[in-house]
Formats: sequence, C-alpha cells, structure tokens
Amino acid sequence: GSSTSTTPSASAGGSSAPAAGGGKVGIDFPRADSDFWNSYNKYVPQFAGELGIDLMPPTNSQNDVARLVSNTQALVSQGAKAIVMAPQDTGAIATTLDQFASKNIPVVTVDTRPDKGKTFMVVRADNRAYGEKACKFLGDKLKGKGKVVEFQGSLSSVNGRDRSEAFAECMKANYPGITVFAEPTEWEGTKASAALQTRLTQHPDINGIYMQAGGVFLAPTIQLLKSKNLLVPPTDPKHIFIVSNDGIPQEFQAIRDGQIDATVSQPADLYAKWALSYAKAALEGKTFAPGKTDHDSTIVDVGGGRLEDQLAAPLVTKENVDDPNLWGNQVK
Amino acid sequence: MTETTVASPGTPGGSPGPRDTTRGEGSGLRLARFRDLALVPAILLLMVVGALLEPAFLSGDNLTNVLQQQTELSLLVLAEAMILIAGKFDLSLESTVGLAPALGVGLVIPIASNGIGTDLPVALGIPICLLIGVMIGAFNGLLILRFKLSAFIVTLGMLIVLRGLQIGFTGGQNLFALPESFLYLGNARWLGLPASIWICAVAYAAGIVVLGYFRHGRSIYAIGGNVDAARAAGVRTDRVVWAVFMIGGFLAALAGLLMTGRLGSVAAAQGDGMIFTVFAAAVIGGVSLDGGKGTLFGALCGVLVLGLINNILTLAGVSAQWIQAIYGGIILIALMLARVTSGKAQD
Amino acid sequence: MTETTVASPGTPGGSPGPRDTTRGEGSGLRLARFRDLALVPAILLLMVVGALLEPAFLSGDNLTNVLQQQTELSLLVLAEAMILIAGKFDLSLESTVGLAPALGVGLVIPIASNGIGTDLPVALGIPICLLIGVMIGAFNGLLILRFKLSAFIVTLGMLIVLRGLQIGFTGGQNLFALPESFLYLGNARWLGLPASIWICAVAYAAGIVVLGYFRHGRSIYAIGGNVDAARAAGVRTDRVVWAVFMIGGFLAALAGLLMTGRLGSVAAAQGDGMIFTVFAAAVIGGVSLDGGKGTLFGALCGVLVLGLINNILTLAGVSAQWIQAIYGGIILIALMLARVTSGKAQD
Amino acid sequence: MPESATPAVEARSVTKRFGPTTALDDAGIVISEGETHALVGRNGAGKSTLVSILTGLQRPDQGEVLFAGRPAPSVADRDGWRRQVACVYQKSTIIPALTVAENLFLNRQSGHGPINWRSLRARARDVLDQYGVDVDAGRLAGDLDVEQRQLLEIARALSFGARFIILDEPTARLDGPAIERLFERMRALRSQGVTMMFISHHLEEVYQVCQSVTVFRDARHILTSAVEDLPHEELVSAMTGEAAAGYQARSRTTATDAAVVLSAENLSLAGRYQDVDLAVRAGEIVGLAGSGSSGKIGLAETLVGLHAADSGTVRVNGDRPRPGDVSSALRAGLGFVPQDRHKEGFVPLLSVAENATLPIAHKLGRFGAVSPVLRRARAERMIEDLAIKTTGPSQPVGDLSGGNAQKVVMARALADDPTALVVINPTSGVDVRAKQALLGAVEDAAERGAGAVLVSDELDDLRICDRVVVMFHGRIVKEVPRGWADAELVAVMEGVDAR
Ligand SMILES: Nc1ncnc2c1ncn2[C@@H]1O[C@H](COP(=O)(O)OP(=O)(O)OP(=O)(O)O)[C@@H](O)[C@H]1O
Ligand SMILES: Nc1ncnc2c1ncn2[C@@H]1O[C@H](COP(=O)(O)OP(=O)(O)OP(=O)(O)O)[C@@H](O)[C@H]1O
Ligand SMILES: [Mg+2]
Ligand SMILES: [Mg+2]
Repeated sequence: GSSTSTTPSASAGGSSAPAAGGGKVGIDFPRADSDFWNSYNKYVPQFAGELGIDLMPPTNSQNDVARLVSNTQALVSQGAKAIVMAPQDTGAIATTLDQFASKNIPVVTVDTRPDKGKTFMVVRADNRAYGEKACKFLGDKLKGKGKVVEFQGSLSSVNGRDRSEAFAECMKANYPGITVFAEPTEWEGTKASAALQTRLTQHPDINGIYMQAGGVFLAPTIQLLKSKNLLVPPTDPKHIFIVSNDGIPQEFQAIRDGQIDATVSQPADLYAKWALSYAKAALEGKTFAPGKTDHDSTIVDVGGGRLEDQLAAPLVTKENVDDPNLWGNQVK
Repeated sequence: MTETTVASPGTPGGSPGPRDTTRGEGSGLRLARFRDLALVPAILLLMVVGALLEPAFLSGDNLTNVLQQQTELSLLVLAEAMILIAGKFDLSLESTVGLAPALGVGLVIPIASNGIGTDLPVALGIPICLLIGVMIGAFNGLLILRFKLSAFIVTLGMLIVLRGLQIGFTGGQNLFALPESFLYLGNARWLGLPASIWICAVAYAAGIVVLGYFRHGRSIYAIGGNVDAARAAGVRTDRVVWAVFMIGGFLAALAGLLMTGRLGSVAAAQGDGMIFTVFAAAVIGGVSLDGGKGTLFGALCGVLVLGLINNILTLAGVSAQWIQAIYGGIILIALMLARVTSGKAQD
Repeated sequence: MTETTVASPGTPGGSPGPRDTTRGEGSGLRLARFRDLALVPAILLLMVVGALLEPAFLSGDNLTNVLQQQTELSLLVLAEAMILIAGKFDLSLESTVGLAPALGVGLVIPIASNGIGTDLPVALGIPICLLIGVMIGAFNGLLILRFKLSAFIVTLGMLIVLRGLQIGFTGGQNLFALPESFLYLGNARWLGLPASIWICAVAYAAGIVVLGYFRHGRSIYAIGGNVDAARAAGVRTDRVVWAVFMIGGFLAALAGLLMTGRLGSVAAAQGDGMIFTVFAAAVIGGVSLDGGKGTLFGALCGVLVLGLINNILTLAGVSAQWIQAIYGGIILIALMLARVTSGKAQD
Repeated sequence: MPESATPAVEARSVTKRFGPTTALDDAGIVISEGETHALVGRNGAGKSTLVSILTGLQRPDQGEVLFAGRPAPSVADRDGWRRQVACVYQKSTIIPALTVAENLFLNRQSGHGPINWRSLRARARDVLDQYGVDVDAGRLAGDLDVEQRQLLEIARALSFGARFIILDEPTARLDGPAIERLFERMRALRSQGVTMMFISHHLEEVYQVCQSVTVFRDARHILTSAVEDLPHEELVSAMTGEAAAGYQARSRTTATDAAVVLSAENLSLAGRYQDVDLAVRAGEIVGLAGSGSSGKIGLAETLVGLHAADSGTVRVNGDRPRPGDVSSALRAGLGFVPQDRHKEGFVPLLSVAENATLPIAHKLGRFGAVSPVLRRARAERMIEDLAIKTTGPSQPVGDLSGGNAQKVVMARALADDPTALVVINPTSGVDVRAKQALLGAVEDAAERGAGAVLVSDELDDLRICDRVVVMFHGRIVKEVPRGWADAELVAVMEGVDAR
C-alpha cells in the first residue's frame, strides 16, 4: 500500500486558475483484478514520483461506476485539485464531470472517452485501431479465407464494442471470404472456453482466433487448444492463427513459444505516464492543441473541443516481441 | 445503547406492561424486540472511526455525499425489504433500475441519439419509466401468484430477461441524450439538500408509517409470518402481495430515474450487480429471508452501514489490493457486533 | 411424460402404492413426489430443439463438451443443494473456487511467477487447495452454528472477504505458472471421457446414494425440514450441518481445481458471479430455499438445462445483442414447463 | 406414593426462565418405575417446559434431572437422551416434506448399512396397523391432517421401545375411538413395565389411565398424590387455586322464526361430504359431530371459505360469500376458529394484540391506520375475558403455551362480534377453567344473537349446543336435540343408530 503522507497544502480551494504545480492529484483505479490494470496501478506511483506529483492515496472503484463517482467525490472533498480516472462505463459519469467542471477541477480520463462532459484530456489508445490491426493481421495470415472465432468483450463496454465493430467492419470490407463467429463472453474466461470448445466441435476447420483481452482469454484458449492437440507451428496446416490484445508478459511469452501469433500492446506504462503528466500540466495551467506530440502520438479533437491523446499501440509479433520498450517486457 | 426503551416504529404496541412472573432479566425480552436498532451502535462506531481517520469525514458535504450516493440503493432496499417481509423474493429489481429509464428515455429521444424511434412526447418519459416499473412488478406478481411459480426463479429469470431486453433495445449503448426532465430529480437541490435525499426520506417515512401503523402494512407482516393464518383472518393475501410487487417495481424504476439523473446517462449495465448489495443491506439490517421479520428502519440502517464503510475506506485510502478483503471483514465484524448488542440469534 | 412412475433416486419411500383414501386426485399426488423429474421433459425438448437446429449438436463430442463445461458448476450445485436442503445458505462457494486454488498454487510456486514466496513442495499444492476449501466451510459453520449468525450474511461477508484475500495475496494477478499436477485433473481423459466428468459423476452418485439411502444423508432432510424435530429425534444437528458446510467447501475447492486445470490459470476473478448460476440451477432443479426439499438428481437436471441452453444458443449463433434476453426467456419457459408437467406449486 | 425403589425419573428443583417469564420455578417431579404419572396444570403452568427439560431439548437454568438415580446425559448427547426417553411433544415434530414411513423411523431408518425403503415401508405399515392409523406409509406427512399427524407422533413414540415415555397432550387432537385405542396401548405398555408421564387437560382421562398425579400451578409444584386419593374437585382446585365449580350449560330458547344466519344448501365436496343441508338461526348453537372421516371438518371449513364446494351454496346472513374466499365470508359477519391453530390460527412472530385484532384492524383507526392504543385496549380486554396468560398484549404468540395460543385464536374469532360463528375443536389443549371461558364466550355470542356451528370431538363441548347434527361418511345422518345421553350420541356417530 502507498502511504503518501499529505501535507496540508496552503492553497484554499476555489481559485479558478490554480498556481503552477500546486495541488494534490487524486486518482481512481478502475479495478485491481486484471493483469493489465495491475500493471497500470503499479506504474502510477512510480511516475508520480518521477514527475514530482503530490499524489493522494489512490482509490479503487472495482469496476463499478457508482463507486467511481463516490470515490472521486470523496477525493475532491479531501482536497484533490485534479482527478485522473478510468471510467469503464463511459456514459454514467457525465454529471460527475459537469460537477467537477463547475468546481474547476480538471479531469484526465484514461483508456476510455466519456460520452459526454468536460475533460481536460483523454489518454487512450484507439480501440478501433486494435480491432483493425487484429483483422488485418488475421486476414493476411489466412489469405482472406477461413473461419475466425472472435471473443468479444461485454457489449456494454465501449472498448469492447469499438474493437468488435472495427473488427467486423474491416473483415466485411477487406476479407469477405472469412466467416467470423463473434462469441459474447462478458469478459469471462469460462464463457470463452466453452464457446470455443463448442465452435470447434461444430466447425473443426476454424483457423483463426481474435481475443479482445489476453489477460482473460489467453490461458483458457491455450489450454483448450493444447488438449485438442491444436497447438501446432504455423507451418502445419492445422495451425490456428491467434491475435490477442493487451500486451501482458504472458502473451509475449506465448508469442515466443509459438502458441499465439500476435498481440496488440495496450500501453499500460504510457497510460500512467501521460495521464499524470496531463494532470500536472492542467494544474500548471498549460493547455494543449490538436496535432502531433513529442511522444509518437497524436492529439485529436474528438468533437466539441474535447482533446484525446491517442497513444500508439504497436502490434507485437514474433519479430518485435523482444523489444525492450514494450511495457510487457519491463514488468519486474 | 442497549438500555433503550424507545418504541421502534416497526413494533408498535410494544411497551411491555408489568407482569407478575417477571423476575430478573426483563430487559432481555424487551431488547430482543429492538433488533432493528441493533445496527445503531455499529453506525455510531463507524462515525467515530471516520471522524478520527479524516476530519473531512464529518463535513456536511461529505455526509451529504454519503447519503446521496446511497439514495438509489436505499430505494431498492426499501422495495426488497417489503417484499422479503411479505415472504417473497425479487431479484429483478436491479434490472428494472436499468430497463425502466432506458425505455423511458429510449421511447422519447430521436433514433439518432440511440432512441428506439417512436419519438413519443418528452413529457411522457418519466411516467413511462415509472409505469414500466409497476408493470414489471405486476408481471412478476402474476407469474408468482397466479401460476404459483417460485418467486426466486421467476425473478431470477426476469432479471436476465429484462437486462437482455435493455441490451437488445439499446444495442448495448449508453443513452446520454437525456431529456432535461430525467436529469432534474437526480441533480436538483431542495432546501440545500439533494432532492434524491428528500425523496428517499419521504419514501422511508411513508414506508415505516404504513408498515408500522396501517392495516395493509401490518398485513404484510402477517402474510410473511403465516400466509394461511393471514388468509383465514380475512387478509386478501394475493392482492396485498401483488401490490407489494408493484410498489417494489415502482421504487426500482424511481431509483433508476434518480441514478440516471445523478450519473447523467442510462448505462447499459445500470444497476448491474446491485441486487447483491440490496440483499446484503436488507439482511444486515435485520430483515429475514424467511419472511415476516424485520423493519424498514433496520433496513435503512443496513444501507447506512454499507455506505459509511465504503466512504471511510475511500477516505482512508486503503490500498487497492486489500480494500475488498477489508471491506468484507468490516461487514462481518459489524454483523457480529449487531449480534452481540441485540443478543439474539439471527436467521 | 406426465404419467411416469419411475421411482426417482432422491425420493425413496415413495412407491405410489394403491391408496385407500385416494378419491379422484390420486395421480396428482403421486406425481407431486416426482418434482425432481419435472425437468426431464424440458431436457428432452431442448435435446430435440438442439438436434433440429444443428446436426453437430447430437455428436458425442458436442455432448461431451456440454458436460465438461458444466462440471465445475455442477460440483458447486451439488454443494449448494446439500446446504440448501439442510436449510442453510452458502454464498461464499464462488470465492472458494478462486481462493483455494490460488493459495494452493501461490504457496508452491516461486515468487517470480507471482507466488507468495513460501515455496512449499509442489506435491502439497492440491492437498492445500482442498484443505483450504474444507477450512473455509468449517469457519463458515463455526460462525453460523456457534455464534448463531445468519448463514446468508456470514457467507455473504465471507464471499467478499475471500475474494478480497485472493486479490490481496496475488496482487490481482492471474497465476499462469501452474504446476503440472494442477493441470492434470482438468485435462486428463479416462476411458475416453474427460476426467472431470467422471469425478462429477462419482460425486453425484455418491451424493444421491448418501442423501437417498443413508441415515446421515436423510438427517440432512430432517434438519432442513424441521430442525427441532430432527434434534428431538436424536440427530446431532450441529454436527451434521457443520459437516455439510465442510463438504461444500471441499467440493468448491475441487471445482476450483478442475476449473484451474481446464482454463490453464488461476484468474483473479475465478468463480466470480457463479453463485447466481449455482442458485439458479439448484432452484430450477427443485431445491427449495426453505430447506428440506429437493433432490440432488433434480439439481443435476437444473445444471443440464442451463448447460444445454447455453450450448444451443452458441451453436445457433444468436446475436450478442439479443442473446441474454433469449437466454432468460428460455429459462422462464423451462420453469413454466416444469411447473405444468409436475403440476405442483413451486416454492 | 410407593417410596420403595429409586424413582425411574426425577427432576429436582428445576428453574427455567424465558426472558421475563419464569416457566418453572423450583419445580420438581418424581415418577416411580412402571407407573403412569399424570402432570396437570392450567395453561402456561410450565408442563411443556418440564417436558423439554426431561427430554434434553432444553437445559434448565437451575436444577437437575435424574434417570434411575443417575444424572441425565449432557445436552449435546442426543443419543443418550433418546435411550432414556421417548416423547410425544405438544408441538408437532412431524417433518412435512418426508414420508409417513420416514417420519416414523426418523434417524433410525436402518442399522448401519443403506436404507431399504421397501422394508422400511413394510415396517411402518406394521406399526401403523398396530396403532390403528389408517394412512399410507408412502404419503408425505405434510398431506396428513392434524389428527393423523398426532396419531403418527404417538405411534412413533410408543413404537420406540423406550422404558420411559412422555405424552404431552396426546389426546387434544384425537376423537373418542382414537383416544380409546391410545389408552389400550398405554395400558398394555404399562403391563410391560413401561413408565409414562401423561399430560392432559381432560381430567377424566387422568382418572382412566394414571396411578398418580402431580399438579403444577404458576410454574411451581403444588402437590403429588395417588390418583384415587384425589377427588376431581380437589384436583381442580389444586390446579386453579380456588374452589372448583362445574360448568353448567346455560339454557337458551331459540325463536323458531329467528333469522337464519348461516346456511348450507345442497353442499357437496368430492371425497369429503355430499348433499349437506344445514341452517343455523340467530341465537342458536348447532353442534357438528361425527367420527373418523365423517366430513364434519371439511364441511365446517367450506362454510368459512377455506374450501370451495363442488356444488351447492353457502349463505352468511343472507349474503353469498365468494366460495373459497375467507375474507368475503368474514366480511359477511362470520367468525372462525380453525382446526389447526399452527396452520391457520396465528402468526407466531406477531404479538397477541395483533393476532387477536387482525380481522378488525379496519375498525381500529381511520383511513386504514391502526391505532396502537386502541389495539392495545381491545387486546387487554380480550386477554382478560379469556384469561390468556401472557406477559402482555405485545408478546409474540409463538412464545405462548399451547392452550394460551388457542385462546388467542378464539379471541380473534370473537373480535368482530360475529353474527355467525364456526368453531372447530375450540377447546383443544385448553385447561378446565379456560374451557369454561371459551364455551362461555360462544354462549355469550349466541345470547347476543349470533348463530354458531360448533365442531368438536368432545362430547362435553357439545353439551352447550341446542342440537347436534351428526355426520357419517360424508352425509348428515341425524339431528339430536339437546338433552342427549353420551351413549346415545356415540351410537349415532358410530353409525349404529342411524335411523
Ligand atoms: N420459547 C419460549 N419463549 C418465551 N416464553 C416461553 C417459551 N416457551 C414457553 N414460554 C412461556 O413459559 C410458560 C410456560 O409454558 P409451557 O408451554 O410450559 O406451559 P404448559 O403448561 O405446557 O401450558 P399448556 O397447557 O397451554 O400447554 C408460558 O407462560 C409460556 O408463555
Ligand atoms: N387436505 C385433504 N386433502 C384430501 N383429503 C383430505 C384432506 N383432509 C382430510 N381429508 C380426508 O377427507 C375425509 C373427510 O375428512 P374430514 O376432515 O372432513 O373428516 P372429519 O370429520 O375430520 O373426520 P374425523 O372425524 O376423523 O375428524 C377423510 O378421509 C380425510 O382423510
Ligand atoms: Mg404445553
Ligand atoms: Mg378430523
């Protein structure tokens, strides 16, 4: 546990333009039970230290938007001057954002873009790009023919929906010869495993899999394929091409072992680093404009003057899996 | 604390007159009747702990936040407590929290904002929302009372169906193009307090009075305690239970309305997973799953206990890694405390 | 279908011999005793529908899949059904499914693979896992029986605490580096069928025989039916209930073990949300929440119904948008079918 | 009292409290080997509490229990207790979801191996035949009526082979022939040297089967004596603490042109009764008698709306209440005491006041409100009228002794000053004094102009009736006017004298 002892800061709340560098930053973690978010959670105090940010003890909303709202409200009543959050349910925080806006508290959201409400900056990778990258990879590997199983996330999650939609559109447009079986999984490994098992029985000639979350689906998929003797090298005609998503170390290991073929690395480290940087910048009164950034990404205006820093999300394959810059290679 | 003799609202007619055979431990029985006050010590303890941990805790702002954050939960708990007291179950309340406002909004907003396309007059939105709640309750009641199906499984099935309908109608999208009217209740402040707190307070006050001092309210206890006896005493049991289900649905829709306003959108997963907390609060508050036992005041205390624990854990900045274990641990301890102070076995 | 007179294993003593007082409604009464067979028509119907929708459905492979996918659930349902029949509740089973293997693995793998750092001998992993299940059951039993706390809230608190402990100990990480022994049971095939199916079959067979034909098993029904009467008849009620909780914990740990092997890792959220399905299966299968009623065979039928519905929906490729509504709708219909064919009110 | 040997059972200065209630206050009992010992006392005197202590279900606060001079087993040692004593409890210990056979052999279905259900059923049938209980061993116990359940409990306790058997009001729910069969069994057991403790409010039964008697009053031991040394009046005055006065049925004359308040026309319910016509006039008490499956309970329950008849009509004060709907019958002015107080009689968790005023809640306040003050006042009056022993109107009925709970049910029936009254075995489990109060209450109601149907297995109760309608196998066979002799009525009920 982090025990940042908070010195009672001098600034009395209410001033519309906080003095440079002043004020505590409150952060809410979306959950603590997934590898990806755990890595993010670990990067946060690290980068806060590096950036010299007065970070309040982080709260955890356990994937529950009501809890997210109450957590951030509590952070503000404890004196947070800027908020970093990762609302997994992007609709349900509009009012909260408005409240914070009325109190002049800048908000940086990570991973998701709220449907509505004022944010200082959205830090996320483009989830539609994830879906497209996966689609292109599979399409090329399968040469436009075959059957692909897609483990969808939950329909009620934007990230999942973005990935599903982009994947489906890209497949339809570019690879009409590929049949896609979209399996609803609610992000649950058991559901994915059962669906894949059933589908393989029904269509033994499935030759591609797209998993929208490696942290959840990786082990069950590999385990199932192993028990069906379908984990064979790409040279074997029975090989099933697998693209994953997240970029956790275990996926890299699976790529090295030839168990899966690629993954989209979702940058947990950059999420933490840039979210905190923008929070700090907000407190210092800086502003940003659309355009290229100094860190290989683009800030885009997603409408209504809302800015989004779209971080790069590299596709990791056997070729670049050992790249030390990938966050998955930096854990521990 | 334990020597209180205040008549609790749920057990009227309670003052135990003097008796011949009373020798010694008279207070034991008297106290047992106040099991709905059992959580009061736990609440006070939490208040003290909160105040010690963090000065901001006792600020009016923070306490208002705690209350406001619990308003939707507390309406659901009110509904569930009544249904449990009547000896039934309703798991589908949590889906109603999502579906009722989703339909209320979806039917009035244009298709471009993810509406269903009916474009009904905006003024109908809220009435539709509440009506849908009532209709869901009525349908549950129909299946349970007329077809004699188990309340648990009917409402479990309905829980899944209703959530599925919401996802089906909205395609899993959040609805955020809300008419102003939907935002009002969740955000307005009346006399300095959020409107939702007033609404809850009124709902609970009404519930406590009706269940404590009105014929139909008392008959809910009779039905939950022994439905045959209630029927033989002339209570129209089916009618009462049906009404309770409809009121429950209404309250759930109202909770959904408040949540929609507070959060500024109808999330596709709105209410998801709440029913667990609802049961926890009701049962912690002394409402029995067997029916016929417990009070709304006790249930309200259960809600407050959970809200305070959450708030204190947040304020204390407990590490994300251990927060859940600590949360669960505190609930267990609060229960044991309630058990010890009320001195009565739970069930 | 409705005229069946096959004696079901769980309700022995039921031979519907000719009755003197039978006047008219004889068959109604006779059938009522076979409420655990009530789901058989629903299962057959689902089989027919599945076969019509998709030829692959009836393949041995697919049916094996259905069974294998339900093994963990069915062990939990076995545990919960016994606990419910004894008149108690256990919500914490779903957390045991995660925590027991997580600790079993965590204590034996090196810290580099997210282990806890104790590096115990690998051979101890599985015994530890199962022992933890038993200990959790024992602890639940202790709180419920000795401290006379409500089973619902104790196990609800434990549900949260145990899940929290798992997240605390593992730091929320999935454990991927499993010892071979943990993978064995979830993947091995014995005599052409997955080992987990055999394990389940044996567990159910044992359960059905014990609950149907042995004194201690029957005493679980007596306790759930009327605990005072059971005590008066000389049943050591506390001991039996405690044993039931421990067996329940054991079965949950075993389910966790199978799931770990099948999925190849211990997910931080392993088992999360299962308890709902567990209750659904048990109650759909005719086990009453009031205790003393229902059979393990019925509960198993409940598991099968849910598994078949899932399988058919997957095979049919129902759109994600409507799948949940359809799933819930089918469950409701299956229930009504069961109600109609058994001809008896549910509770 | 024979002081020769160590007594078979002894309870010494036992005290037991429930919250503010002292159920036993330094009370004791000594039962010698081989005797049948009666324990009598008014409702709430502590008899059943002593039973639960003598069978190890409850631990006394003070005092000890000895079996043949040796201390009783510890409370946890259920098997130890079971070896010492078998018991018919006042509260049912039948498990409704299990079959009759299994209830009969609960926890002793088999030796060590698996249970052989077929032979268990056969054994059960033997036992049931032996005790003349006519039910299928494979039936669910929950489908039995109270009387059959009581017989099942008795058969279970007696068949157990224990050397000491306690029977707590076994006869309260039985009819004459069944009681006679029970007594025969008891005598046979006594001749085999079995010791028994027998509790009943029918004092004549004490004289029939018991050798000695202990009286409790207000939680204390009053006296123990040989039965023959204690005449009836002395026994009653020991129980009540005042001189006994026999109950005199009042004489009434019903105007033949008084309005018919309750009637059945051509009523039939398959399997229960056929073609019943009955008319009760204002101010009249009509008894309904019949033995074994006569259909009288079914008829009475149809009159109040617990069953819907297959054909025929029920009228209450000229109205036709909706068949099968109790509340519309109550609304038409009916009051009702059900056969099984645990099933339809009271809500155990609710207070005496609330149970008793349930049907008149709408009269205790305006706009649907119920005034606690009014309710309390009403309840206090009822408690006084019927001498209900309770800590106060707010005590839950579930905590009352059996007889007192019955009085609450009676109070509920009378709460609304009904013009038509249907009471089924109203005095079941009620002590002598209270019985007078209850029957007096029925007569009071009749004097106020109500018409009553009194269903009872007890001839004594039927004495207050202006006429007794006797049913046999589902049909009314005869109407006996006031002034019958016991033998005459019994003969009609047995179908011997159905002219
Ligand atoms: N569980 C209980 N809780 C509170 N009071 C109780 C309980 N059991 C018995 N009592 C009280 O103890 C007293 C004695 O009750 P008990 O049942 O022994 O009377 P009884 O002599 O058997 O009466 P009856 O003839 O009516 O059966 C009564 O006043 C009763 O209210
Ligand atoms: N709930 C019931 N369902 C079906 N049959 C019943 C039910 N209750 C009673 N019976 C049967 O109906 C017949 C008539 O019952 P009823 O209770 O009306 O007679 P009764 O007058 O109570 O007989 P008894 O004199 O033995 O008390 C009996 O054979 C009885 O076993
Ligand atoms: Mg008694
Ligand atoms: Mg009878």
